[in-house]
Amino acid sequence: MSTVLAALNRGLHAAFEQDQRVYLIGEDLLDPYGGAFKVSQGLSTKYPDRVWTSPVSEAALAGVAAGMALRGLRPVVEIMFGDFSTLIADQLINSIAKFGAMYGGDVAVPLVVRTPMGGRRGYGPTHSQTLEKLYLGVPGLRVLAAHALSDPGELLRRAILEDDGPVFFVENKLLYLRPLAAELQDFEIEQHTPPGAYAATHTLRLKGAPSAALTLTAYGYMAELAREAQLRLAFEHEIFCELVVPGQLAPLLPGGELDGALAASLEKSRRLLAVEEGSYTLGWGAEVLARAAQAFPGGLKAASRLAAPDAPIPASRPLEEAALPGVEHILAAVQKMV
Amino acid sequence: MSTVLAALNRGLHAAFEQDQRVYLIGEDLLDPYGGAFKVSQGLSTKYPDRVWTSPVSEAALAGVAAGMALRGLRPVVEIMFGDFSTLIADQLINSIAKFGAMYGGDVAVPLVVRTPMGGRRGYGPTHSQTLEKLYLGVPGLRVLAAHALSDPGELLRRAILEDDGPVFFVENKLLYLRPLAAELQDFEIEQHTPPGAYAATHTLRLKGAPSAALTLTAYGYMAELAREAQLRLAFEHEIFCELVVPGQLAPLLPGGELDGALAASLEKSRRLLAVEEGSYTLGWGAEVLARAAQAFPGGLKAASRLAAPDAPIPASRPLEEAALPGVEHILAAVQKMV
Amino acid sequence: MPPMPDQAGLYRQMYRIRRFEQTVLDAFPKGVFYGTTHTYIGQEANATGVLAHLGADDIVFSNHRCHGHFIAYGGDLRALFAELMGKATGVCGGLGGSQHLHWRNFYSNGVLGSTAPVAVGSALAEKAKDSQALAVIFLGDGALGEGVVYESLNIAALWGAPVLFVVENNHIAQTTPIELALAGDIPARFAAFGIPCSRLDSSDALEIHAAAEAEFAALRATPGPRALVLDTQRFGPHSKGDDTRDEALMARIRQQRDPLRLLAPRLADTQRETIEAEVEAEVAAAFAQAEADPFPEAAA
Amino acid sequence: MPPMPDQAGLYRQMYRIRRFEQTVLDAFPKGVFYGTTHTYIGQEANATGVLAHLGADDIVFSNHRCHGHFIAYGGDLRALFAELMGKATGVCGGLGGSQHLHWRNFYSNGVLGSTAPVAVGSALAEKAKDSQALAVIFLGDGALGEGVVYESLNIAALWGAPVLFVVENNHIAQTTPIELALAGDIPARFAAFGIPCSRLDSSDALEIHAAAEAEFAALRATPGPRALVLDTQRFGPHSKGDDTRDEALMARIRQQRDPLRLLAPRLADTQRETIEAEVEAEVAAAFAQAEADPFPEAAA
Ligand SMILES: Cc1ncc(C[n+]2csc(CCOP(=O)(O)OP(=O)(O)O)c2C)c(N)n1
Ligand SMILES: Cc1ncc(C[n+]2csc(CCOP(=O)(O)OP(=O)(O)O)c2C)c(N)n1
Ligand SMILES: [Mg+2]
Ligand SMILES: [Mg+2]
Repeated sequence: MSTVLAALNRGLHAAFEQDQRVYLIGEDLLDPYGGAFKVSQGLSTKYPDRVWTSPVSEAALAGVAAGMALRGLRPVVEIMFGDFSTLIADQLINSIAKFGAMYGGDVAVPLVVRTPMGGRRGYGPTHSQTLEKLYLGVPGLRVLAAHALSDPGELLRRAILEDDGPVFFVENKLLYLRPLAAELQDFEIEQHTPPGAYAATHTLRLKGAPSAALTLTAYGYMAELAREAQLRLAFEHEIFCELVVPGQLAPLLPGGELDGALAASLEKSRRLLAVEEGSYTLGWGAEVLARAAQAFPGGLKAASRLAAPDAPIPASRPLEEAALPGVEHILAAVQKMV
Repeated sequence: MSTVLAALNRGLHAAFEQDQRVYLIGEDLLDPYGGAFKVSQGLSTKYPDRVWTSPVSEAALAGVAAGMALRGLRPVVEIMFGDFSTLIADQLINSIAKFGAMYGGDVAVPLVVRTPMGGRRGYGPTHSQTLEKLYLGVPGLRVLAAHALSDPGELLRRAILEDDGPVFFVENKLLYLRPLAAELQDFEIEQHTPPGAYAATHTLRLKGAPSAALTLTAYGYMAELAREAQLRLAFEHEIFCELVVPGQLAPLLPGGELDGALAASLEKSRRLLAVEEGSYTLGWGAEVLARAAQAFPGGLKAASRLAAPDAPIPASRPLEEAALPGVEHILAAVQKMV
Repeated sequence: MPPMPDQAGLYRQMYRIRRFEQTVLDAFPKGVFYGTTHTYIGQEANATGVLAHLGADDIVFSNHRCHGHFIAYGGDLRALFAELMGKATGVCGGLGGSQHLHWRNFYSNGVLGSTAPVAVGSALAEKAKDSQALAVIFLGDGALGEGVVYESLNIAALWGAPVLFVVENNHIAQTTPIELALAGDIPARFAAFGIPCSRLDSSDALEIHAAAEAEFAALRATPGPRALVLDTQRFGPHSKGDDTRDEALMARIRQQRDPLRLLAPRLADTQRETIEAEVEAEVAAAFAQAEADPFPEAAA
Repeated sequence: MPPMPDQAGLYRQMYRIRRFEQTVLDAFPKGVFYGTTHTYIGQEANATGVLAHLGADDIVFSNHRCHGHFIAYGGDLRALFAELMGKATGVCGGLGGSQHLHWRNFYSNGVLGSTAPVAVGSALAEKAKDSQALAVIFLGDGALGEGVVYESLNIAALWGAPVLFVVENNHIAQTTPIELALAGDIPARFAAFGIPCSRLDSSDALEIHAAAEAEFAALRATPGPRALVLDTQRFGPHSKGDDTRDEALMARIRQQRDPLRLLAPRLADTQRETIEAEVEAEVAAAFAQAEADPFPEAAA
C-alpha cells in the first residue's frame, strides 16, 4: 500500500517528468540521501541538472527560487524542517508573495516551498513546530496541507505545474508513513473544491450514521487523528460527528465567508470543534471560528478549538505527548461539547 | 500638549536614567537624527556608551540583544520599519521567545523590540504593513501596542525595566504625532488590567449615552479612528457603542478565555466589531472573534471584523486610502450591524 | 579595441537623471508626490556607465535608490513621475511607488539586501535556459550589512551564476557613515567567496563605463559571478531633507565629484547646451503629462 | 612559558566524551533515548583543547552537535544522559533534548547559525559590564552558510566583542561535502570582516590546546573578536545511521585522525588504563542513574 511519502515522491517525479522548467533546490538533496525525509529521493539521479543541493542558507534558497520563478522556471524549494521557515519569512512575505501584486500585476512567481512540520518525535523545541499559522494571513501566498485522504502527490504536482503563484506546501512528519486513503470504507466522503482552489475539501461521514451532533475540522496529520476520534466517538460513545478536512488553508474565501463544506455541515450540526497541532493563539482554528461566528450570527450551540498550548514543544516524550493534541484530547473535548 | 512620540521618547529617557542596564541598539540612532522616526532622539547624546548605532543587520540586532539580555542587560532594539521584523522572525521565534521555557525555566530574556507599523503615508508595499499579527501567537512573546489613551511612554518604560521576558512593542506611525489623551472629556473611561498583564485595557463610553448597541474593539492608531467613529455614530446616527482598547495584544488569557473588559461589554451589547489595520485573514480580530464565539455559545447578535484586504498595500494615495480601514469604513460597517 | 563610448549619450542620460531627481525634490514639498523618495543625484555616472553595456535580455535588480537605475535602463520618465505621484499611468500603476518598480527586465525592491538572492536566482534561471542573459544587481554599502547578501554570494559562486554585483559605495547608509557600519574591506568580502572584484573610486562616467565594460566582457566570456565596487558620493539627502552631513564638506564634494561637471568639458558647448535644453523640455513634458494623468480607481 | 597542559586530564576528558557518545549510539536503537542526537566522536580534541582555557565566567555557545562541548565545559554526564532520555533530571528537565542545553554559562541551540549574534551579544554584555568574561562559539562548516553569521562577524568587529569563533570544519554538513557548500575560503571570510583568524589541521589535543591557548591569550590581551578554524573529522553518522560517505575512506580517517589514538602514546599505559577504567565506570553509572531517573510529569 502506498504511503503519503511515496505519493509525494511520485508527485515530484511526475512534475519533473512533465515539465522541464521544474527545478528542486534545498539541503542534502542528493541520492542516496534524497533529502532529510526522503521526499526528494531519486530525483538527483534522474535529473542531475535540475536538482541543486545547497549550502545551509534558507533565506537565499527562497530568494533564489523567487528569481528563478520570475524568469520562467518552476522551482521547488525544500526547507528541511518547517521550523526554519522563520528564516525565509522576509523572502516569503516581502518578496515572493508581494511581487505579483506590487509590480502592478504582470509578474508571476510560480514556486513551491515544501516543508515538513510537526512534533511527536521528540526532536525538541526547534524541530517540532507546526508554524504554518504564520503564513495563513500572508496576502498572495497559497498554503496547502497534505493529508492522507486523497493523493497528496497529485496536489503537489498541480501546485508545481499549474499554479502561477507561490505555494507554501505543508507536510506533517508523522503523515509521511501513513498509508494513503486507507480504511476509508466505513466512510461516506464528499469532495468540494472551493472557488479559486484546486485542493478539495473532504467531508467525512460514517456510513449509516444518524445526523451529526458536531462538526470536527482538522487538516494534515491532525485529520488522521480526528478521523480515529470520529470512529471511536461513534462506536464507544454514540456521538456522531462529521469531519471536514481542507486541503487549502489559505487563501480562504474573500469577505470573511465560511468555506461551503464547513458551512453545510454546521448548518446541520451547529457545533464546531477545530483541531490543530500548532499552538493555540491565532492558530488556524481562530480564523475558522471567527468565520463561523460571522456566518452564524444566531450563534452555534458550541464552538471550540483544540490546539497545542502556547509554549515551546518539549523534547521529553511524556511532556510532548501531553502537549500535542491526540485522539484522547479530541474525545474529551467533544464529549464536553455535546 | 504632549504627543505619543514625545511620550515614547520620555519613556526611553526615563528607562535609561533609572537603570544602567538599559541599552539601545538599532539603525541610525545617533543624534541629531535619533532614529528614523525620532523616538530615540537625545539618547545618544546623553548616554553615548549605551546607544549603539548599527549596520543594517536586523537579524543580528535581535540576536545580539538576546545575548545581552541573557547576560543581565536590558536591551531595547529599534527596528526601523515593522515590515523588516520579518528579518528577525527566526531570532524572535526560535531563540528569544523560546529560551525561557526551553532551557528549563532558569533563563530570562528581558528585551524590548520596538518598531513602527502601519500605512497611510504612501510608503508602498514594503514600508506600510501592520505585521504584528505574525507575532501574536508566538509562545513566550508579549506583544504590546502603544495607544494615545494613556501614557505609552510609561508602558514602554515598564516593558523595559519591569518585564523579565521579551516584548514586541508596536508603534503605529500615524500615532506618533497624535496628542496624548486628548479630547477625552466626552468619555467615561474604565481601566482594567488583565491578569498577568501590566498594560490596561481601556473601555470608552460616551458620557450620558444610553446602553451600547455594539462593542467596538481596536488597538493602536485604529483606536483613535474607532473613537472618532464612536463619536460620529452617536451624534450623526444615534448609534451608541462602547470601545474596548487593549494595550496588550499577546499573550491573551489562557484556555481561550475572552478578556474581561470585552466580555463585560459584550454581555450588554451582544454585537462585536473588531477593527484593525492589518490584513484580514488571521489578523488580531480573528482571535477576538473566536474567543467571543467561545465565550457566548448562545451567539452574539452580530460579530464582524474590519481589516485591510488580503493584498499588498498600494503606494498610491487613493488606493491606499480605500484599502486601509478608516472612519468611514467603520461607520458603514457598524450601520450594517445594528 | 572597443569602440569609444558615446559621450554625448552618456551626458544626456546623466542629465536626464539629474533633472528628473531635481524635479522630484523641488516638487515634493508642494504635495505633487506622495510617499517617499531617494534621489540619485551625484551617483548618475554609476547607472549610466554600467547599464550602457546591458544587452536587451539582461536583467537589472535595483534598490530603494532606483530612479537613476530605472532611467538608465531605458525607463520612461513620465511613467516614473506618475508612479511617484501614484497615478494609474505609473510604472506599476501606482501600486509600487518610488521603491518598487518593475518594467521589462528591471525589478526594484525596498527591503535592503533582499534582492541579492533573487538576482542570483534570475541569473541561474537564464543560465539554465541557456539564454546568455545575465543579471546586474545594484547594492549600496549599507545593504552589505544584510546576511542574505553573503548567502547569495556563496550560492552565486558555487552554482556559477552569471551575475554582476555592483556596489555603489557612497560611504553612507541613511545617516550612518560607513566607518560605523562596515568592518574590514568590501572587495575582500567578495574575494572571501571566490568572487573576483574590482574597485574604482571615480565619478567620471567614462572611467566607470570602461570598468564596467571589462566586467561585462569577463562575465560574458567566463560564467560565474563578478563584483564591481564603485566609490561614489550621494549629493542630496537620504530621502528628503534628512542630511546630517557637514555642509562645507558636502559643498566640496559636490564641486569635485559631480559626474556632469566631469563629463561636460568633453562635449562641445553647443552640443552640451542642445542636450540640456532637449532634456529640460523632455523632463518638463513628462512631469506635466504625469501630473495630468488620472489616479487609479479603487476597486469597490 | 605557559605550563605544560595536563595530558592525562585531556585524555580523560576526551575519553569521557567518546564513551558517552558511544553509549548513546549503542543504546538509541533500544529505545532508551528519544528524539535525535548528533555525536561528537572524532572531534573530541576540539572541545577539550579549546575549553581547557575557559575561565569560570566565560560563556560557551554550542550547536546541534553539543554533547562534547557540554561535557568538556564540565557538564554532568548523568544530567546529559537524562536530558536525552527526556527525564526530569535532565540538563533542562527534558524540555530541551539533545540540541538545546543550558547550564551555567553554556547554551546550545538547534538552529544553525542562529547562535552567532547571541554569542556576540553575550560577549558585548560582559564587556559592557566590565566583567572580563569572554564568549566562545562553536560553529560547523555547514553553519557558515547562514547569513546571520556574517552580520554577526561585522557587528563583533565593529563593536569589539570579546568572542572567539571556533569553526569545526569536519568537511561535511549532514551529507553535503564542503566542496558543494562553501565557495572561497574560511579564514578569508573572517579576514574580510577584519577578524584575525588562525587555522589548524589536526586532531591532536595538544596542538589544539596550544593553538587555543594563543587565541585566548590574544583575546584577553586585546579586545575584539578572533577566529580559530579547526580542520577535523566526524567519525560517525550525522545523526543516527545516516552516513553516506565511503566506508573505506572513513576507516582510513578513523585510523589516522583519532584524537584518543593520537594522545594515548603520551601517557604511560597503566595511567591510561586507569583513566579508561575509571571513565567506563563513571559513564556506566551515569547511564544507569539516568535510566532510573523519573520522567517529568505533565502539568494538567
Ligand atoms: C532591510 C532594511 N532595513 C532598513 C531599511 C531602511 N533603509 C532604507 S535605505 C537605508 C540605507 C541604505 O544605505 P545604502 O545601502 O548604502 O544605500 P544608499 O541609500 O546609500 O544608496 C536604510 C537603512 C531598509 N529599507 N531595509
Ligand atoms: C537553520 C538550519 N538549517 C538546517 C538545519 C538542519 N541541519 C542540522 S545539522 C546540519 C548540518 C550542519 O553541518 P555543520 O554546521 O558543518 O555541523 P556538523 O554537523 O558537521 O557538526 C543541518 C543542515 C538546522 N539545524 N538549522
Ligand atoms: Mg550608501
Ligand atoms: Mg560540518
